[in-house]
Amino acid sequence: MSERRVTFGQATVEAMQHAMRDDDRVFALGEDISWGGNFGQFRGLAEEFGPRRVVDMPISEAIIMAVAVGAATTGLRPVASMSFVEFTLGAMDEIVNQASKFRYMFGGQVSVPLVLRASDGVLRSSAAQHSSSLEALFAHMPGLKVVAPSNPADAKGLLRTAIDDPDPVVYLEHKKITSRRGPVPLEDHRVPLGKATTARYGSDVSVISYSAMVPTSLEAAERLADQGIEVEVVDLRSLVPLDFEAIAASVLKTRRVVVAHESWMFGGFGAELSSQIHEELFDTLQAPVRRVGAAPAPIPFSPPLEAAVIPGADAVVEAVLHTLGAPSPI
Amino acid sequence: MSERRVTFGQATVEAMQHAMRDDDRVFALGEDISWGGNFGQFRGLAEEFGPRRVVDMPISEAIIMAVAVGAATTGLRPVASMSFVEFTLGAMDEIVNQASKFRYMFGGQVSVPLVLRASDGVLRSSAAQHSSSLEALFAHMPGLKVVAPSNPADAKGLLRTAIDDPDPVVYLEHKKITSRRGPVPLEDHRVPLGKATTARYGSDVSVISYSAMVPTSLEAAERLADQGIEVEVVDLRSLVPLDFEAIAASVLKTRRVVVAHESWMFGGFGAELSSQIHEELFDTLQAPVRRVGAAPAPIPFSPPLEAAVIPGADAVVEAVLHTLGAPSPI
Amino acid sequence: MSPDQTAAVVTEGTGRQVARGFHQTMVRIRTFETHVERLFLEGRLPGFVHTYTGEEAIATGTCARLDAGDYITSTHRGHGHAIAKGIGLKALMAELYGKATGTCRGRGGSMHVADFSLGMLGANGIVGGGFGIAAGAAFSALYRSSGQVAVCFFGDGAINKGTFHEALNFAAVHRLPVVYVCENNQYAQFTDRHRTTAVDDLSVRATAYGIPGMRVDGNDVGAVWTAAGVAIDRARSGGGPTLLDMQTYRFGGHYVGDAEVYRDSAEVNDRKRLDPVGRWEAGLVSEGWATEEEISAVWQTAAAEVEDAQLFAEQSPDPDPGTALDDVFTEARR
Amino acid sequence: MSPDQTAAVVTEGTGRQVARGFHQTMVRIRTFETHVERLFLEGRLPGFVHTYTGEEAIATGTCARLDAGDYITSTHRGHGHAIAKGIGLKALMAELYGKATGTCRGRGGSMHVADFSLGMLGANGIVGGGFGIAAGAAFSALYRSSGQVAVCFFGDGAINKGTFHEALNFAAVHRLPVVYVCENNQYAQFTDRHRTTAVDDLSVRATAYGIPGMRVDGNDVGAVWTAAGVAIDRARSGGGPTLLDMQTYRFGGHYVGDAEVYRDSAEVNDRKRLDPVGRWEAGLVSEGWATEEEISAVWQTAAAEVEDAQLFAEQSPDPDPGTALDDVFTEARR
Ligand SMILES: Cc1ncc(C[n+]2csc(CCOP(=O)(O)OP(=O)(O)O)c2C)c(N)n1
Ligand SMILES: Cc1ncc(C[n+]2csc(CCOP(=O)(O)OP(=O)(O)O)c2C)c(N)n1
Ligand SMILES: [Mg+2]
Ligand SMILES: [Mg+2]
Repeated sequence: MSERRVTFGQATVEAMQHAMRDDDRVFALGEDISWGGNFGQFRGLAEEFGPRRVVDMPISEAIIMAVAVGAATTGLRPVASMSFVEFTLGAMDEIVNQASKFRYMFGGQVSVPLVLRASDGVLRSSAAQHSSSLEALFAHMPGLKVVAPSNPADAKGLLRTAIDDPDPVVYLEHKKITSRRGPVPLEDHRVPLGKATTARYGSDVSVISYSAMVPTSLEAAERLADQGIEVEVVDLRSLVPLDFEAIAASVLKTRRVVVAHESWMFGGFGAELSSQIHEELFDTLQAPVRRVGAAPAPIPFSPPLEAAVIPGADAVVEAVLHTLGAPSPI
Repeated sequence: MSERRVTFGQATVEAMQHAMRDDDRVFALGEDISWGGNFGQFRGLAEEFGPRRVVDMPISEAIIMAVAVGAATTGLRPVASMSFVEFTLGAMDEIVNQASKFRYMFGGQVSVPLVLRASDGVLRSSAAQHSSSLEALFAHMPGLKVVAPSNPADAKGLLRTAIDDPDPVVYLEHKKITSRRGPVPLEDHRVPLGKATTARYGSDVSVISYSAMVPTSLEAAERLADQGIEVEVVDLRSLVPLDFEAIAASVLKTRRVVVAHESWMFGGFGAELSSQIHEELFDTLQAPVRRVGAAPAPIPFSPPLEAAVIPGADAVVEAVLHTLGAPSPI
Repeated sequence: MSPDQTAAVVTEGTGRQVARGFHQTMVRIRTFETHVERLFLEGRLPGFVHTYTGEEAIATGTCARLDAGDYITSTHRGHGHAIAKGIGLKALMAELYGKATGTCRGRGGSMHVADFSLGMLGANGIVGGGFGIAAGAAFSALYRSSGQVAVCFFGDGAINKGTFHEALNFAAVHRLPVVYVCENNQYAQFTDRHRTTAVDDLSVRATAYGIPGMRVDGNDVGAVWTAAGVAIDRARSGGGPTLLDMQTYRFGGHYVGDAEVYRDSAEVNDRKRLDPVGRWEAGLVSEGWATEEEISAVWQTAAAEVEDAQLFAEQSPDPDPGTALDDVFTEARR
Repeated sequence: MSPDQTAAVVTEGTGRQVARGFHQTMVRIRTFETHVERLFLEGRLPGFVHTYTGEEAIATGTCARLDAGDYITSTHRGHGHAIAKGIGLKALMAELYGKATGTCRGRGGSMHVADFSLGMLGANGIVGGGFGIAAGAAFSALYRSSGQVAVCFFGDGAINKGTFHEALNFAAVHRLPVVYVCENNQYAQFTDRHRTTAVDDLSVRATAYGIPGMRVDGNDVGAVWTAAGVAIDRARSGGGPTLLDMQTYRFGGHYVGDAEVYRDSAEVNDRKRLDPVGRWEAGLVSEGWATEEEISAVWQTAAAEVEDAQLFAEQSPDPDPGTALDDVFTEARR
């Protein structure tokens, strides 16, 4: 397969192109998407596929999701853009009470093959209503699959697979990495849901992460390598289904674990990871699993405040050192 | 203080009466509440306080919460009824993007003294859209306080305190226990937010729980006592703020822990509890913390299926035995 | 009680057969609901149920205008829609019993009856849940050039949900083949609609979307049939959505067991005089399209069918608890 | 560019002073926004900003009708509302810089400017977020018999949010003292409103709630002042809500930096000829209510004030990172 370096956002466009060329049932709907979307995640699709398949929606988040549910259960494969992930809060009834429950509560007679794309995370002081990461909400809801790629190649491969998938998939694209470049296969490319990958090998401590926190963890790992500490970084890619086998394989090797995400630590997805690791690998662990996540506050606008709330590479370094019993550097 | 036995629902009515008599700023709004609400949680209030203070709202959940925010930030103290907790999903933008963030994102210039009352949990085969428990969603959101009483006296005392509180409080009342009776002080009565209580003393295993899972855990404890196992049941009452001191005190004694709730285990609030306990008390623990929660499926209608998804006393017994290293009885 | 009015059974485009068909459907719904009410009060049914008694003309007259491939979305009060769209009484009753033979294999119950193969996209426990789903189904029909139409049934209480507004605007912009049918039974749970809704004539809300709106006597199945026909034809031929405000009244409580403290029996009795079934029967007889004996026979047939359905449901097995986690996702099924 | 039309500055109930006051407010907003645009492009401001340039007449004419104790809710495009409701340029600018001296102590930024002590209940980053909050503030005013009125500013895109419908219905049922002012600038982000909205005249949506609705020339501050006056008086005197569709146009992009590929410069230039500031100035001069020199002086004063504000903001301290967790809840503050 030939690869080029393209941005994460462009990689998702390619996934859409492959899917839409292959299958006329696939269409996109969302606000302003024929103009490319707020982060270029839909760029060029309107030109290629026209307004029938790239549908600019009114500012009506609830109905964007409900239309997706109605279309998905009557033969189509919608990809619904929610733009900023906070806007999903205006469509939670449709996402949770409808999309996630339809298959089960109707006794398996119908599938809901839709993808919900949303941009999450902190980028450039967007303040409290445009900076959150809400994967913990989605992951808690049976019936939703949740993916959060960390790099352009996975962005392409996971989106392609999510569109193929018969069930509702919440596809989270972090704003900070949407413009980052990386090698991406030119061809149609699929990454299976529910399969983690090892972003860096190491034997001392496992850092379990996903989305934008993977590059941050890699940065921390580089810094720790200078101190002679070899960190293994596991990129979950999918939160639901969760590849616990991959986590366990790494933990069995390192016996020390940090789980890291940008969203709030309290009640975050890291708590699920930490709990499962403790439950399943208690005797293996040399130290309790350490969590890295945002401090419990809405995301502030001021850059120094934002940096104080959101975890960066420092926080990962500190957590790794903590699991090693080293005194905190701060 | 004189006590009588009244239902949980009636106890909440009393709390409303005390608050509304004391303070004209307190009013209630919600669908059909002048008729008492779906579970009698507002019974008699319309008769005493009239339509000015007991406001029957259109079926417009988003605006119920938004009106509460607008009223709370301009001098009133709304108590908003969301009826079934699933209906909050239609008002998540108002709850999370507005109510929870206002104080912080506006720099502390305003408080949002509102109470969101919602009935959660499983009662009598109400199926997927009327049986969930969503405390994990609320607890993850900085700026929301979350309480979930387990008995009528706490129901009264916590609601009273929640109404007094200057911040948004999500008050979760489990449908199964709303009609249960217990001793309740006749007088005005307050239970502080953020204070757990010990529902049963024991030295072998701590069961950390809240809401309807407390009576279930007590039932399990009785059964285990017959086997000579003494379980301590900690009733958190508040999830945010969380009384970790009380948890730690119990765990330091028993060194074995089960956390139990009715909502889905995966990504549930129990994961936060389990993580914190492992992080803080790793060396104390004789066994990993065991979680009890619903299996990952929307709640089914059929009674035998419902029972297969929702944890009961059996599940708590099994989990306790598991922490003791005993072979599972099932 | 004999009805106050006789419905005119002679309507353009119907005849004796069609008119008798309406009667049969209405009687089947009425009989099913009356029976279900008794079963619930006897403690035979899990959950809770909302019956359609008094509102039968709406589902009957509307669904009679739909093709088998057309879609409907339904509500918490969905048994009538299910029957009118063709779900068999056995599968319906079994679902109410939570049995493995129910339309949703016992997973859904009364509030989530569905049969997607019949275009019945589900009763829905979320008030207003159908607005956007119907729009989505209609969008899908247009996208696939399938010629299908979607009908969204909803209540007078649901009209105040934001989803009403979002869906009707979207449907109007895209001229979707969808019809919004308000079953205006004057109450939302315990609350008189006038206490929570700013306008009396709900069809004026069509103005906000530049689409046609019309008030209809929802207790006259012929009038329903006529109005629904116009709207459905318009939808199918590219004319876009319509809003119909169908006036009706529920004879029973909001749910079975409702003490009904919020309305007095004088009002209820008064409104019962406009019984859609009785009015239609009077019309059939006065037109000479059915005899009293034929009408009795319809009731007897329906009663037998409902009893059969009960027997079927009661003899059906519960779902296997071992399957409780099946069908959360598509691949996992044993 | 001189404007195509001259606005009639003589309006019932105003006079020279009031008319000149409008001018001053509009010029302060225009000058602030123009300056902010430059500061943003120079990379001095964090986040992103949406400017109000071209729409100044709406906030100016409307807020001139409000008392200090009255409420407004604002949008992502909130600087103009903030200024018109009395927020000082220093505190406003400092907030845009994220400084400790800002209206929200740097926590909010451009999209969350607020001053509750001035009845400015916040710019809001959620489109449609203000509909219900304004209704709640109006409910509160009625409950407290305070005589206050609330005005909700929102965009032509926001009108399709479900919250519009829920709020207007509720407000109409309770005859709340609230006015809904649509700043109809023809676009929602990059999308022409006609592509996503079923009706052209947005004021017809009032019909759905049985309340008055009116289309207004939103680039004529006198017309705004008149229409807002009628609506605010009605609200204050118990007549309930009003919906105003104020026609306007934003001169700049959706946000500063927007490439504006979705509209051509011919259109933009054409609409700029209806500049609300220029039209008003032409009116002032032709009426003899202001000389060219006086008008220049207003611009100079505003420019100096805005530069002062910039200086103030740049010299202000950042918030202390040690306070990052303060004010999540009310009690926790150091
Ligand atoms: C979103 C939501 N809010 C509230 C409810 C509770 N509820 C169930 S039925 C009902 C009344 C519905 O009234 P209407 O739409 O008129 O239908 P009807 O029952 O009269 O047929 C309410 C409030 C619900 N199920 N969903
Ligand atoms: C709920 C929500 N959906 C989408 C957005 C993204 N967004 C920000 S501004 C905007 C357009 C708003 O258009 P309009 O209401 O006309 O206001 P204008 O920008 O024209 O002043 C959109 C879609 C948002 N902030 N909130
Ligand atoms: Mg009704
Ligand atoms: Mg606009």
